[in-house]
Amino acid sequence: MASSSGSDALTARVLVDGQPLRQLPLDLYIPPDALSILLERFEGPLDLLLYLIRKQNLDILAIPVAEVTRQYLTYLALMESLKIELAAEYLLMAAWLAEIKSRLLLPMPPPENDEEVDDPRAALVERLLAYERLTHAAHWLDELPRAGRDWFDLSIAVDLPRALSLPPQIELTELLSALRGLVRRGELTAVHEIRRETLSVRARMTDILGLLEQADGVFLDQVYRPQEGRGGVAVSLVAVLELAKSAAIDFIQEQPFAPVWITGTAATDTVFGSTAKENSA
Amino acid sequence: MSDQPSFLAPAETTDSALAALVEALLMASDAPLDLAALQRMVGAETPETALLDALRRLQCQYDAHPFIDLKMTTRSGESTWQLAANAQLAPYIARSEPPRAGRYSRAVLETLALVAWRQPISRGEIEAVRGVAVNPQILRTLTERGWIRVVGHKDTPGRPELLGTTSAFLTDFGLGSLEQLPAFDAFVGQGALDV
Amino acid sequence: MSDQPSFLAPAETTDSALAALVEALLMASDAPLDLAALQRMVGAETPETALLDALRRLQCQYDAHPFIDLKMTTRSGESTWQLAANAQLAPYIARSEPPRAGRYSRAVLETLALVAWRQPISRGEIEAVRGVAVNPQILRTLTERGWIRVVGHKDTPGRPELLGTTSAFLTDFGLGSLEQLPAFDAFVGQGALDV
Repeated sequence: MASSSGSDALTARVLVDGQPLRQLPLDLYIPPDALSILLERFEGPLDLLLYLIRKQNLDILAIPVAEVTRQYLTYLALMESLKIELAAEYLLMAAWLAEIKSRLLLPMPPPENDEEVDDPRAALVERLLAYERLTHAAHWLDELPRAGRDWFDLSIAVDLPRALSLPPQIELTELLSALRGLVRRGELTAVHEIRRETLSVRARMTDILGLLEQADGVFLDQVYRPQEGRGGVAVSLVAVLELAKSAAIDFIQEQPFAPVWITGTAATDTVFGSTAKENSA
Repeated sequence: MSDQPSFLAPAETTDSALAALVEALLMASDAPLDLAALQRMVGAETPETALLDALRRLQCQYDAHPFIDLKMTTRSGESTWQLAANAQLAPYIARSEPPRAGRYSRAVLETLALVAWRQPISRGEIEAVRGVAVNPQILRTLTERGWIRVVGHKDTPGRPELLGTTSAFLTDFGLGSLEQLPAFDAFVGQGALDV
Repeated sequence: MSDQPSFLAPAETTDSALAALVEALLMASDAPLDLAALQRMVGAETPETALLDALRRLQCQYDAHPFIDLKMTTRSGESTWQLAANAQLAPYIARSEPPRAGRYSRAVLETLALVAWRQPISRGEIEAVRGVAVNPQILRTLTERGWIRVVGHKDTPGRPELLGTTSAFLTDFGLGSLEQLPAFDAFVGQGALDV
């Protein structure tokens, strides 16, 4: 594992109020040269904790929580004395360590039945191991020969007619985000009536208009799909009423109780005209 | 000649290595390079004359290449060099897999989303929700893409067109039917939009 | 030999012309090409064996080039070819203007690794493993580099974005597919921890 962190070139160069810090706390278990790593390199509390454990060759699976907690708090105190703004994550970790430590100090209740006694350190170990795997994975990735660092894309200028470019592709999720954006802006301007409809009514409205596109008109009962049962009939009926309300269809009934004939309100040739145009495009 | 190989060979090697370096740099660069840029990369100890020799060498090499030219462009007294495909390559390039054009604008995405979830919808209704006029180009784009179509007309003044999605829309988005569009529940309660 | 020049010469010419054509197509293309793509451009009448011969010819030619390699990568069982400058060019490229990004911070690499191994992954999940908030700049860097992208949304409140890697990620790291990444769990115990 070649080091990318350059730990060989560590020199503690820490300034406090513009003055080099010469006197480090004497009881600090951590070598002072680690201080500069601390300041620049740690990626967060897990990283720091892992460092503390690895520095002492401690078995991560059997963390001596009391010792680690002590060192961790020392580090935090040092960071504080150096006026480094402590991120909430570090304090959270300190609290967690303290909690584990206190739970370990409490007498264990005798295990009931054959229940496994759950070690308060288990969750911490799990997170530390997951993070350690990640550091290895990241390192492995960084060692791969990479475009732009270890090899370079070559190209020649191509100022020639290529095949016509294909239109962009969209994912459904992009459409959803677009709707979300609309909603967000809608909240700001909030001028629209709020109303929610099930999509199936909307889908059915389009289906019905599609039927009318293929014929001059259809009988109302052709719109229903018996296999959909009562719910389907209701959806179709609501769709028909919605279309009528928005003046997109007309009803014709020759005489009372005769079948109801539905027609599109647009001259059919207009509709077909636009369809033909669409197809030729 | 046999008594001079040690003089000729290294010079030969160096020259061709420099030409190879210049070649690789030209190809690795996205834009044409001028002498100053080449010199910065190759190293200041390499004189411009050596670079010009290398370029001349490459010139000869690519003169013999049926599809790639070394192009020199002089702009306001400054020459730049670039390796470029020539017209002989055009018929082959034309058969390449067509590249995808960039992305659709937010306006296009929003319009398509409204047509999909709120169909049949008129242009006026789209404008009411989006708060801006619908650019006819947007509808043309979506129609030409085969995703939306006129499904009817409203019987109100102007007989506005009602827009809906096509079966190609369903196919392209991997949907079996319109009912498979994801539910919109996430937006209920946030209200303010009729979707 | 002198009675056969008309047979030898054209064959020779055709072979080297085909190699030059393949060379130009590889250079003109933005991405590695497989045999099918080459054949589509060169023409179906050219058998795959001839293309493979041409590639072998190019291989020899570029084996002698100090800065450029013909790289073959196997992608989901399919071989792809690409002309690329090798690490010998790196010190020269490093002096180019504007400088190219070569190194990335541990934060960037760890985030990329999580997206690569654990995709689709949300920002919250990245933060949970790394133990720190994700700096938006990191995601921007990786997105602009073309290595990660939003692949969907999680169906939880706020509909957080789910991130995944792109095909450019595979190409740039010389991976044929995501399956070539070692198992994530295999990483424990690989040498001392490097901090």
